[in-house]
Amino acid sequence: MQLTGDRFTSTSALVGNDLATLPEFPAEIRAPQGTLAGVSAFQVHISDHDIHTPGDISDVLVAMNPAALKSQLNRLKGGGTIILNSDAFDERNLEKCGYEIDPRSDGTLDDFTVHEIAMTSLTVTATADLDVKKRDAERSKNFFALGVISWMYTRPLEPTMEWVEAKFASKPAVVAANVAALKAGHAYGETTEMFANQYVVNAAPAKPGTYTNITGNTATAWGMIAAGELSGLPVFLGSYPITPASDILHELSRHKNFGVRTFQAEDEIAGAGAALGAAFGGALAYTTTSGPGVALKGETIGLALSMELPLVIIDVQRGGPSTGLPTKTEASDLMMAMYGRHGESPMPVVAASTPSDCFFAAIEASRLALKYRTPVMLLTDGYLATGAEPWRLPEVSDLPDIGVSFTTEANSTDLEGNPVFLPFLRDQDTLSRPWAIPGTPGLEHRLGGLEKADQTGDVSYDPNNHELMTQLREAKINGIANDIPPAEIDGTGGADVLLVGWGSTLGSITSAVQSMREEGLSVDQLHLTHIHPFPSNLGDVLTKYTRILVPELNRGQLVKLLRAEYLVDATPLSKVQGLPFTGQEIISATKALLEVTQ
Amino acid sequence: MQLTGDRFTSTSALVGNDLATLPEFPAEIRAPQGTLAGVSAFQVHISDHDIHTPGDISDVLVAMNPAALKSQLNRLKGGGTIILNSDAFDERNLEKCGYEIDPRSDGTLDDFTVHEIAMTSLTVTATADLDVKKRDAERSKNFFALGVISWMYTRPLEPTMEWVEAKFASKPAVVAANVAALKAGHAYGETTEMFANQYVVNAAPAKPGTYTNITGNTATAWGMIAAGELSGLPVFLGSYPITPASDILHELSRHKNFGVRTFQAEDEIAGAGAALGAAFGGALAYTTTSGPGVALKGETIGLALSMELPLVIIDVQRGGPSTGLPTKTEASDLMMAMYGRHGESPMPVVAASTPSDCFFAAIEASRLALKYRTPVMLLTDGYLATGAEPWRLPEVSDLPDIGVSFTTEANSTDLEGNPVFLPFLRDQDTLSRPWAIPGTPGLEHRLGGLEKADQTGDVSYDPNNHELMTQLREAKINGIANDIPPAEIDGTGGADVLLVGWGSTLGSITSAVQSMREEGLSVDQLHLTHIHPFPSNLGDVLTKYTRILVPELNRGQLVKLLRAEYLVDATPLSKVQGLPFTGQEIISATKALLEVTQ
Amino acid sequence: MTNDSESNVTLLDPTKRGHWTSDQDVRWCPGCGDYGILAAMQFMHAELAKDPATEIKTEDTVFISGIGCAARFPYYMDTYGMHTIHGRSPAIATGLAIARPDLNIWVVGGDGDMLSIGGNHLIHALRRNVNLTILLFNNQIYGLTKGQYSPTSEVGKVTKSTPSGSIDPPFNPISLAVGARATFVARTHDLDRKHMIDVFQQANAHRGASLVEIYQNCNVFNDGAFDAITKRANRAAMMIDLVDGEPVRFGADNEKGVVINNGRAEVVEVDDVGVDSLLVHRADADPSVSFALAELANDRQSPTAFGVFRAVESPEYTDAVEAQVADAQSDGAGNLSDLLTSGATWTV
Amino acid sequence: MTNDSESNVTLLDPTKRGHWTSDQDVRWCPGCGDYGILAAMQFMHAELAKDPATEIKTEDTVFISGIGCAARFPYYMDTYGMHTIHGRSPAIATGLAIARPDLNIWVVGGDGDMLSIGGNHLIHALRRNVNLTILLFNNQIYGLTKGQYSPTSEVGKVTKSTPSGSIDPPFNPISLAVGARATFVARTHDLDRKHMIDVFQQANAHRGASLVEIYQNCNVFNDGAFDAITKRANRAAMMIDLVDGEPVRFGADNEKGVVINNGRAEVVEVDDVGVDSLLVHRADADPSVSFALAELANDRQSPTAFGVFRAVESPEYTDAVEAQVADAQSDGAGNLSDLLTSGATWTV
Ligand SMILES: Cc1ncc(C[n+]2csc(CCOP(=O)(O)OP(=O)(O)O)c2C)c(N)n1
Ligand SMILES: Cc1ncc(C[n+]2csc(CCOP(=O)(O)OP(=O)(O)O)c2C)c(N)n1
Ligand code: SF4
Ligand code: SF4
Ligand SMILES: [Mg+2]
Ligand SMILES: [Mg+2]
Repeated sequence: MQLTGDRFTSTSALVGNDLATLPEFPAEIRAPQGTLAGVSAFQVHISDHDIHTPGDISDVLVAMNPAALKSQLNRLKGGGTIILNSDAFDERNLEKCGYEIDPRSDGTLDDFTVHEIAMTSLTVTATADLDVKKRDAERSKNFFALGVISWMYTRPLEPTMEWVEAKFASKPAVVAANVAALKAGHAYGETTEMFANQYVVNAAPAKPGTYTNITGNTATAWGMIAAGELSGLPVFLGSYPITPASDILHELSRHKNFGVRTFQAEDEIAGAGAALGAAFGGALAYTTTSGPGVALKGETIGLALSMELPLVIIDVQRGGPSTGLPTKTEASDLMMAMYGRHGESPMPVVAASTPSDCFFAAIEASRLALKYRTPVMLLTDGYLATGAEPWRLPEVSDLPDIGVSFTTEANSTDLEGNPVFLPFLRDQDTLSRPWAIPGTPGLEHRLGGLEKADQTGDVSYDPNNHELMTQLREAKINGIANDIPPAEIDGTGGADVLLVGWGSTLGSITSAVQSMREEGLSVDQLHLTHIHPFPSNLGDVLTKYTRILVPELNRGQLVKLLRAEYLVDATPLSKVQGLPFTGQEIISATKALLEVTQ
Repeated sequence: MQLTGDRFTSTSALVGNDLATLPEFPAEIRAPQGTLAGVSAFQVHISDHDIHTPGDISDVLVAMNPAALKSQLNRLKGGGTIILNSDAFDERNLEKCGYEIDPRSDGTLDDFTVHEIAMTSLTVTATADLDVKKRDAERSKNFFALGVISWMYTRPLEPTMEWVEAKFASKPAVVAANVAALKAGHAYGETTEMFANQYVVNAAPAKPGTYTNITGNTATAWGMIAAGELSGLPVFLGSYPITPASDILHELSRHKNFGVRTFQAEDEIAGAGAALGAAFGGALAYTTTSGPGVALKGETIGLALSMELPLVIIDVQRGGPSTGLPTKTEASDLMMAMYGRHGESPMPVVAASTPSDCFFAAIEASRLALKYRTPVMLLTDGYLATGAEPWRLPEVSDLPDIGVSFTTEANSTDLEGNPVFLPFLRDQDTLSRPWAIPGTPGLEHRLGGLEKADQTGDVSYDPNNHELMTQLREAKINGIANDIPPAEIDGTGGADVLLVGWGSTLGSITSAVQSMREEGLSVDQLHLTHIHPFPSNLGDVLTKYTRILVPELNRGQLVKLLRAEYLVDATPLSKVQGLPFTGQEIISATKALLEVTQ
Repeated sequence: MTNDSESNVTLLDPTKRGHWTSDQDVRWCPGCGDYGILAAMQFMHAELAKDPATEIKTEDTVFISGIGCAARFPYYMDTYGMHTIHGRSPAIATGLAIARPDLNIWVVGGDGDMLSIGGNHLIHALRRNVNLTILLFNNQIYGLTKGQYSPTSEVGKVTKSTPSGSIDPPFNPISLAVGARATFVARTHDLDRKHMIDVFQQANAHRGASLVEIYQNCNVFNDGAFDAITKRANRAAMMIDLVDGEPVRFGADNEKGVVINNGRAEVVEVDDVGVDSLLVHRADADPSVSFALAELANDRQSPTAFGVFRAVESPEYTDAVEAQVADAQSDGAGNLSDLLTSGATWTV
Repeated sequence: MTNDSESNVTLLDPTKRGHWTSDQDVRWCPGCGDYGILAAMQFMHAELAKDPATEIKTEDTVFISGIGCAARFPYYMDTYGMHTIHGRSPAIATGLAIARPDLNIWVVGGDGDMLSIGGNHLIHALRRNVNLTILLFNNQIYGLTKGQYSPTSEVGKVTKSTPSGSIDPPFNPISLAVGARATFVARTHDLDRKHMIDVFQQANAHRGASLVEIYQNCNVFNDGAFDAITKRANRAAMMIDLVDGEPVRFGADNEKGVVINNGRAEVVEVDDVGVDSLLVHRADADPSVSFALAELANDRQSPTAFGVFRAVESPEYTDAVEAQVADAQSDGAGNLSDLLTSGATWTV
């Protein structure tokens, strides 16, 4: 173990240097400070150049045995990531360091994202064909761990391999074993689609309250549960696993005590379809997925839209196109959310901006779906989903009431004065149609994807009716603009430049704006939660600015919508590297737009 | 038969009046002029108010027996629709009117769209439960025919039913039978997804040449065959039936002598997938469908885009959203064509503007797909697909050479100077990658949907590589702007207003522009074939105008793209009634924009 | 919601067909086999309503379909219904069943809808044993899209999309369902209302997923596809009626029978083998036996079995879902505040 | 395209494994069963290359996969390959096979890829009898997405998505394939290279669609799933080796056997029934027999059959396509000018 500790120090030091050459997203890997002899662990500290995270708290803890975990856990940030060597968590080791119950099962690690990996045995297997003794092979497990970390943080392996070769030049077997372990760890991260869990920095000083650490996926799942409680409807999730969305399914499936029903379907189409069926039955229905899954759900979403039933589709965006970069973040599904269906099929699009905001965004998406009987697309992304932040818990009583009532009685009369139910007789205010669920006597009706006659909902091929219904569906969604908060500028309302963002770029843009203001630049900021429809005042707000910069983790999607809608000459700032913006990138682009000499 | 003839006359007269109340798309149904006693047929003449079709030529011929067909066929327009009562085409009837060979099988009807319906027996069955004798029931078959026609041209049944009730007030059984037959005919049209086959008026005076009548679907199929011949590649179609696209599959499957292979897949995903597999093998690969099918193909298209393989997706648009109006036309899939995939996935979009233009558009889409190794979306619509027009046949020798060559040898060397094949080493000019097909020794390689390293195509998670590849894919498609004809204005180049159109609105817009010019208004016209990328000069062209009107059979999709791209204040003119624009609708909107008092 | 041609009394009386009939005009082609199936379904419901124990109600009944002629079915039942998208009805119905295990859910579709685009959802619904009664209207053609061949069309079929004849062997829906571990599988046909009613009732009474294949004539695009078997004159020789607990016999004089020979079902002359050698049908026998019986139909020249091939009790999917929810709630329902504070918390 | 660790000679010699090995690092977890399958595949090709009659070449060989750990396979074969999207590989491969009947096409996927999202494409490829060799790596789990249950996972399986245990009965892939009218179906496992090579060769030699289920251990998310059957100590008692033309026997002393009893396959003591009563395996027997043998595996406690369940000759899909094209061209290839003027024309 002593040896192991040493090697870590060396390796880590190396990696520390090495990583400094990747300025956009540096990380440090350090041997634990104050490590007791024999404790095998290392810590990864990640920071954005612009933001100084205080203290010695780490983001990632790699614990090669229970002792390491025990001694180092207090140095790990709440919500941080633990990678532990499950091979070492046997009774003897647990006992040796005084764990009475396995900390993996008693809730000790609840606050963290835990990856259990059988590192010893995987290393032994990875080096099995080499000419090394099993005991020696086991020693290479640290390199396996380093490989995993390198995968997660997109670090190249070559420098480490070169270092290993130089360091152990005289012992080719050791070189071979270490390199094999390093590569195996790296491949393991890839093959099991491991994601870097990142901290989203909370810019505002901590307000008084009770806090917990939460990842975006957990917050999304909790938001769904909350929406169920707030609406009084049973939650149904139809889903098919896909990185980085699967954890929402996993989390929800653990909360059946809320009456939640989760269904792992045979594919994404079935997941969405089952949710739509559940919605017809009166459930608060969700389907969760990532980009490739949304590409498959378009037809079903179109049906929901035509039937005017509530359905929330959650897209945890990842790098595209196609399979793309499953474990990297990107915000490139916005246009698909807007237009990824045939025909005229407008639907609301809502985007979460921080891990904890996923909770509120899920409730808001549910509110709109229920109130307007419409599919709603909720966009999060890999960075939010797997990243964690400290969250000041809301009072349950402060959460909105999003209850809706089912129609239980006839809503009109026929020519002879008999009561009849018209499933497409709309609410004057919201233009929503009544939601009458099976089991309700007298309101039997059939819904379908063929065009429906106004009010009666009977199949209709009438040209004018089709135009009317198309306009009504559109007007219903557009009307939501008045049921959401107006766009609110952070700043003077008339600065030299406005930065407009959406989604997970909030943190980066906010910190960039703060720096620039400190520098004395005149910069306003606007972050959009509702992307379709836009807040009703957005046009008025935007046309006040002569310079608008729209930083996006795509090739410029929101900026297209803004330009088309408001004819404002907004400028895109694009990044598609699977990584969030650094503050510096945003600052440079803003200054370029302002023509400030940098 | 005498009686039948009479009834037609009455009915037709009635319908003639009745239809006059539907000003936007009037049709006349007439008993054949100069009908010999005993000939049972009726003709439907359709015209747009603005365009006067000369003579007595009809658009639709309903022939209740061979004699009717024989005597009236010369009055039917080339490319017109024949609805015939197949029950009456027995040997005896054929002989009686002197047909030696059944005209349905000897090519006589090749020039027309023929619907064979067993109208007598269907009518008898439809009236079976009523208290009418079989012979009387048979007489109602004309109402069955009228029901079919009413379906095709979206005519209400009620006026006819009322007329029948009044006319036969004293014979309730006759009323019941006629109404049942009428409804059955109408339902038949709906149930078998019958489409109105419409004439697209050819504005230009007939140039010398050889002409044939062609529907858009046939022209599309022939364009695909031509592209195969022009490229020297075998044509492969993977498709799943759907109205109104199925006829492309049907037509192509009849031309195996061109080495064409058609595959009716288990669904749309498999149709696209099979086509992509064929493309990997070196075929000129297509998949044909309509809106709901495209909504299912998004993920596969994304894969094609990531693998950079040629694939033409043909979307014969119909009324949406969802199942919508399968037999009505609409142009509302443009945004899906642009953005219906996750991630950054730009691809070319080409649109045909007349039935015969489908031929050229299919060749052009194929050219782009092959040259740039990219999926290409070709948009047609139900109106083009089932409508026919006289087509001046091109000389085969005038058609473009769209041949490409497969890579057969290593295109680079490794560090040691050995020849290697780099599947993503791009052509400097087009940015296309080499296309090396299985069977080529030494060029073995693997393609996938994960991000690929520049040049080598190996899986790569490198952030900067991902951004580079994203930009390269985008630049490749954008570069096509220089490989297509520039936008060419029809008109002065500086009129008071510019009408920008795309797709099947060409006829309506052109005739409206002509009328307005005759009235002395200053109107220019521009019709786009390439919607992504736009022709490179489009921005320059558009910014010359202060008023731009964009008529579209959707809620304003192209207009969004123009506004976003060029920040021009273009105005949408929208129609979503499953019907083409009338000239008058376009004229009114243009005048409104010009603030001309109407 | 009213039907002018019938008296209000009929409409209000659930034992009358009219009570189960919606106000929509039926829009199939005259003579289509679908009419007979619809009538059987409406009569079956009326029949069931006579038994007060069933408590059958229009509002608790749901019909879900995909797209196709067959898929128009829900419009004509005066129950709740969804006419959805092509191929997805088993998946959509599964969601409804999980959300609402109290409902009686029927799923309707054609051979294209259920076996071509929807094949995967069908086999998964069967495997899961979700409480759905699934009716497969097999007319061996795509009707709605005007006559292309389907996954049940015979090899060599000339259709619009296969002018030189189709080249792929058809599925045998019963074999496929047994291969997918279905717990209830049956076959009936559109010409025999009594048989349909009987099979529908059994299928619907089965707790779990039931698949009923219905031979259905499309008189417009594939007329007479089943004549060789179901035409009155051919029935005796070609239709084998499966009766639980009885030896499998058929023929005008019951002179023919089925034996299992080396694992394979074979048609024999009863006199040649003796009654005791005949297979005694048991719907709860090993799936291999159901499979063997299903395979009889692969050849159109051979007699084809009708009735219930397979009916076995097996845990039903939504029951299991409910049990897990009940178990999770055995200590009380979830509390939102507790959930929010279930991780490590701290106070500022 | 080169592999530093091997000499150029090895690379150029098709009878050496290295010739079939790509230059990509293999990225499965150490100890994953996939390694063994890859090795078997590479050795099999090297072996085949020794027979000059086979003319086997890397450039004529294509591996097509969907998404999943198993689906990484094509990257490691130095042939042509496509790593496509989840579930669609049988459809994509079908298109390639039709376009290029000259190629030897392998399709690779996991139990999720092939039986969950891709189930429909799989059964349709089997039904059509397209000339594809389809390998189903069955590890009864979703590996790549970190361990959710799959359509082959046993009831009650606790996974990330089923913390209270899964509730749906698994597919039996062999039964499903037979139900879909597959013409070649086999099972092997990742621990027996010789058996794999033998089965792969037979499957690939079969003209038509072949399905090979491979029991594959995912040591990270579902370790030991098949230990009860394929672990060396259990093999004699639990693995039944199907040998064409031989009575089905197994056990340490061949003391056990399989009979077909009333249509159902049953394990018996040979002494109890006598050798002559045993089922003599014939891969071309009626599908009912293949089905009965497949059903043995439904219960993890029972012995499970390995080897070729079914191999029957039947017209192959792409052959039929080619025949139709050839027929259409018997009077010469199409001419574009003729096509354009094939309708009624007139001259102005
Ligand atoms: C996604 C999609 N693909 C294709 C279609 C076109 N389509 C409608 S019904 C149908 C098949 C009809 O055949 P079947 O299911 O056997 O029903 P039938 O009409 O014979 O009763 C097809 C291909 C569609 N509506 N949607
Ligand atoms: C359309 C789509 N849905 C979901 C996924 C996520 N996904 C990738 S592989 C996989 C399942 C893997 O299981 P299996 O096919 O059994 O392969 P294994 O990893 O076990 O070899 C899933 C759900 C995806 N990539 N694409
Ligand atoms: S097309 Fe065939 S299946 Fe459809 S309604 Fe007509 S007869 Fe029935
Ligand atoms: S996760 Fe399982 S199946 Fe995937 S590579 Fe690792 S051990 Fe193999
Ligand atoms: Mg059908
Ligand atoms: Mg698996």
